[in-house]
Amino acid sequence: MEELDPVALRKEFPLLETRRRPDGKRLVYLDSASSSQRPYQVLEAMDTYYSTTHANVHRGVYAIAEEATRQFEEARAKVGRFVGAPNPATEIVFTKNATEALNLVAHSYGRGRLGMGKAVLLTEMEHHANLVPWLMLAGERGTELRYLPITDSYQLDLSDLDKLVDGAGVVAVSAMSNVLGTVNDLRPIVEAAHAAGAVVVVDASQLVPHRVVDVAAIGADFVAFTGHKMLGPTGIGVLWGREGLLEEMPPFLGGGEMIRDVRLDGFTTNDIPWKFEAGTPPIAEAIGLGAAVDYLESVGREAIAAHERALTYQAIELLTDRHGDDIRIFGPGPDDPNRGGVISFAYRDIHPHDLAQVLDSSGVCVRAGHHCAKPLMRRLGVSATARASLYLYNDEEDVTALSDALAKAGEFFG
Amino acid sequence: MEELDPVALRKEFPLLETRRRPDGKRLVYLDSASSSQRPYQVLEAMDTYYSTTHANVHRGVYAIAEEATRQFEEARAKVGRFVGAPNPATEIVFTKNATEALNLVAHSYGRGRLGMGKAVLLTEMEHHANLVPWLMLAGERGTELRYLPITDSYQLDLSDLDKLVDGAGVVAVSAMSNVLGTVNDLRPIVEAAHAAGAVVVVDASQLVPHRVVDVAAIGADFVAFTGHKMLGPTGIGVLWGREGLLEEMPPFLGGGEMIRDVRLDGFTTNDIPWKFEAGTPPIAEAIGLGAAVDYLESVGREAIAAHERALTYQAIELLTDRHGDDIRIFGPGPDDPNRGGVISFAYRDIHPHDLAQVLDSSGVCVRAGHHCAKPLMRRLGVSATARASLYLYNDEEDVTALSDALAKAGEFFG
Amino acid sequence: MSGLEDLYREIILDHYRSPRNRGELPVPPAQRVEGFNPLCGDEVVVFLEFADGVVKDVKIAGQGCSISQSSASMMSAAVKGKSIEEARQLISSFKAMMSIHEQAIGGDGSDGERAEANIPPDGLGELAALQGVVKFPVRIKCATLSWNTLAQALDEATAGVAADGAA
Amino acid sequence: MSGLEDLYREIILDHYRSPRNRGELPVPPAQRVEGFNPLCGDEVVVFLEFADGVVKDVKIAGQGCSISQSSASMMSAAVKGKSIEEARQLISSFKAMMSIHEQAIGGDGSDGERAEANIPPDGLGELAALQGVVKFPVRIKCATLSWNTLAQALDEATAGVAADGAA
Ligand SMILES: Cc1ncc(COP(=O)(O)O)c(C=O)c1O
Ligand SMILES: Cc1ncc(COP(=O)(O)O)c(C=O)c1O
Ligand code: FES
Ligand code: FES
Repeated sequence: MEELDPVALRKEFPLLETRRRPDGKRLVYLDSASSSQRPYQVLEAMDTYYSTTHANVHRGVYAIAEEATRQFEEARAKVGRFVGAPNPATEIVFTKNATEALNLVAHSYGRGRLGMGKAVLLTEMEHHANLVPWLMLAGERGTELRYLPITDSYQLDLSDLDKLVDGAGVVAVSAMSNVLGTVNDLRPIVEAAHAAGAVVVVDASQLVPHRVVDVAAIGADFVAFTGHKMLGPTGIGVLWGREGLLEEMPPFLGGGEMIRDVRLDGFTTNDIPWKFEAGTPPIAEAIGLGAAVDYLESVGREAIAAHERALTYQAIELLTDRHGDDIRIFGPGPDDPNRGGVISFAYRDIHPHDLAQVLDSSGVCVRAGHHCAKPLMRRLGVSATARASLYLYNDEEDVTALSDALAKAGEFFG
Repeated sequence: MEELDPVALRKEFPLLETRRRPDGKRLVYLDSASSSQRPYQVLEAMDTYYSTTHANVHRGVYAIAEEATRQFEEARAKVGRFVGAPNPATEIVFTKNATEALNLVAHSYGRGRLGMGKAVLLTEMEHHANLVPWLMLAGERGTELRYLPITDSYQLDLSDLDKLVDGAGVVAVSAMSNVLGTVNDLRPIVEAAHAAGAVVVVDASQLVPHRVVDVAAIGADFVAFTGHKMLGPTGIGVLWGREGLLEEMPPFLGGGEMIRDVRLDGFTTNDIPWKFEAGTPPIAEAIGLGAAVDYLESVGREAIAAHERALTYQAIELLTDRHGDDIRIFGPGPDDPNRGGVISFAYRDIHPHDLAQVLDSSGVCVRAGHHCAKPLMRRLGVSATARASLYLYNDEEDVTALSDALAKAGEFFG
Repeated sequence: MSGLEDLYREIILDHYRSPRNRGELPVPPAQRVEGFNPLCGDEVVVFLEFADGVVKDVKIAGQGCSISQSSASMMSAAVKGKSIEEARQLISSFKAMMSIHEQAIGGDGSDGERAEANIPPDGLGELAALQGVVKFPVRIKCATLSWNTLAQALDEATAGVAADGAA
Repeated sequence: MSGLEDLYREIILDHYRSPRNRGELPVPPAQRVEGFNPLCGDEVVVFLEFADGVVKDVKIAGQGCSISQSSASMMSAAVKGKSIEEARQLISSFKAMMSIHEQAIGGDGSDGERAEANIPPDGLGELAALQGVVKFPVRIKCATLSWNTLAQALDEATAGVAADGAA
């Protein structure tokens, strides 16, 4: 495995290469957990598609419509293979984002298949995308929601797993927290869930961009992720689901493409995956996501993971060494080899939004807020955190810039 | 009003300008009703956004996140003004396509507000996008669906309107048929619906790209349309809704951005329009759609409508003059000034798919099939039609090419 | 009209213009199975009569494009008088010839293996004329429509006898 | 740290470090109204006591960023002793100064008119220091949080008396 070279990679990312602060410094982009940047290869793939091949997909018999359909379906298969889908052509549903993918499961599987009395087991570290759809279901159907708590070392507390999973019909859990950086060990959860007869829904929005994810190896039943966090365009998300489950589920949104036949008094549904893709799909976006997948594979997913691991370790060490008690990191320590490159923190008593604002004036982009995980914020006893997150194009220089900017912010607020 | 020059305009559409058939002829693209092509200005707007400004919108305090948010919300306001929304900033909801927009209404308004016994009035000419969501509701809630029939001259038959609307809670109707080209007179329908206490949902997917649409003037309560048919990107659709209605409606999809607060046992919703935009929205797509709107306005919407009217007239005249009884057009005659540039037809007894295939070999792209309007096909007594559709970049040369290609196809199948 | 000749070979147009075995058979003794192409809404109806494990008679009804009609016509000519086993063999040779790209355009995705293009169409006789369809992915469903319907009919027939192999 | 001085003027940092009128008032006679910034989850609590149509006392509780805290502190100093009418006047001057862009970042969108940038902050005194916030649209909600809460409190107070103008 070759080490990757972030300085060279950055040259392929137009925003990172060209965007400058008013003072001429290059941007230090540390918000990829919120949305990544994208290399020119992805933009080019979409432009080329629009400029040479665009037509609506499916059904068109003229040449560019056939070509568009082929490229769209090839992107599907590519994304499927990327996450180890046993049946890439049928098990990958394109949605508009991870949120829609999780709503699809909650709606189509949850509403239909959660019999009376069946509970949903979630965790305290879920993103709103994997909470609110279930809260909506609970509001409508009275479904009981349960939560795996987290320990004081920011890991899922599995000590009551067997009890909590008993009577659950769905276990919906994040593969990696977008706040803590914790990467959850899904194996015991999947085993317990399946033993209890529950299906497992994994929110892998943070994991798929950064680690090799193999849905078959995880053993889950549904896995959701999103394009814009993995170098792809906005406007596209992905749901992988087991073929047998997808086949049995009722449709989600209704319209063109998802039907086989429509009469004035009823309709029948198309085969999977199209059954779940109502209307014109995000065609250019699927092709862009396919190009992002190609790019990630050409750089090397193991190399990306290794780079991020090393950089995360360095970053945490540097920040704690230099800033001592001024900084408090919410997440596993640097020595946790599974930890992802998401670093949430508090700096002195400076409000995270003030901190992010001041860091921005040093050209350092970090996110501040509740990161769409308000229940987790409450659990941590804060209303918001600042969060720096790392990706393949970040390097030690970025981490040093963050650390320097923190010191300046400390001076500024005195 | 200046006349527009399609030859000059085509130079701004990369696909139309560069795409060639194997034999070197330029492509005759007559499938804009399915999906339009897009000018380089739209592609550039998205590339520029991705290359200089991309970050996730809302909440980010650093400069590019603020800029991204501003551009995204400006696109919303621009699209709102384009269709005459009284409150562009709050009444425009971005969805992934028109289909999602219509599902949103059926789900959030329909499920919550259609009391027992309230019916939904549709028409026989609806696209599946405005049928299946209501069929799903009917399947779930037993809601009665009624249909305005069409006359033998391809117009809505309003003779029983008062009877049909009586007891309806929703009237959902297409502004322009994607099969017939019929532009419906919405005024009597809106009046009757409002008199009966029903809200009016207009599927304007085919009208917004081609005519000046003013939602306030129409007097409807919801209007849906889609980006990729109006020179915009794939992956984005629009729902306009009356502020008061949107405010009262429950949310649709759940997740980030649409909430105000989330607890483990419940949540409260954000203000409109964000209440209906769960998860990361189609940011680049919204900006691309904004650029499409700018483009349409710079060409001139009246000029586009006039050009299409004239060309539609020419096309129908040419086809019927030359092909006589060989061609049968399903739709209003050329003298109907409201008619849109969608021309569905049968040619001899050649199956529409064979026809489209043979036309393609002459470089003429037309769609063949049921056009996601199967009930209408049954009403017309066919299983499919061939369909040529016109837009600002089409001209007489295209129409002649279609006519010539039809003659060749006739020879081919003997 | 470049490329078109690959799709619409003369023999295809001939079967389209003069379809063989067009009509219906009395049910029973014949079996009636419908096939539906969701991409276009066309429908083919296959009538099959068996005797001693052999396809004694076959008729085709329904409507569709030239590809589906000619494929059904050739299929009917090819299976008439064949044993169930031979008919199955023919189906799999035909589907192997067609299978490239099928998954990519809206099919049922259940074909499993993908064949290479230009598989030598051994033993397919005039059916080999349909090989050109592979270059037009959207039309593959047209060509395979009657064959999938035939397969279903054979499955049902065998299930009736041996209670196995139901689709 | 270019640009920052526009946002964090010295007087703002001063109010942030030493907030005026921090605390609570007994309810009743005081009125207690909470404001919530959905963009960040911060909350401000305004306690108001009226006497003869005048703001007799005001206290601020809750937590938030430096902008929201200093804005609340300045607001409390500015409205203390003012008549309800004068307080309303102040709110609309302040919101006019802030209103540019407010709709564009996730607000309640109910402000109606949009003011031009650089409205002369007449009669706002030291509050004019907050004008720089307008260049940082996401932070406008921070600056207006306590003011929207004050407006709500005034509305409730007047509604209690005259049963009109409830928010
Ligand atoms: C009349 C009409 N309504 C709705 C739609 C659906 O649009 P989309 O597929 O973009 O959701 C279309 C286009 O396919 C249409 O023509
Ligand atoms: C863990 C997690 N799940 C889900 C999401 C939602 O992704 P999207 O907004 O693209 O739907 C995010 C990102 O915001 C996330 O971090
Ligand atoms: S187009 Fe329907 S079977 Fe060929
Ligand atoms: S960031 Fe919360 S009020 Fe300013």
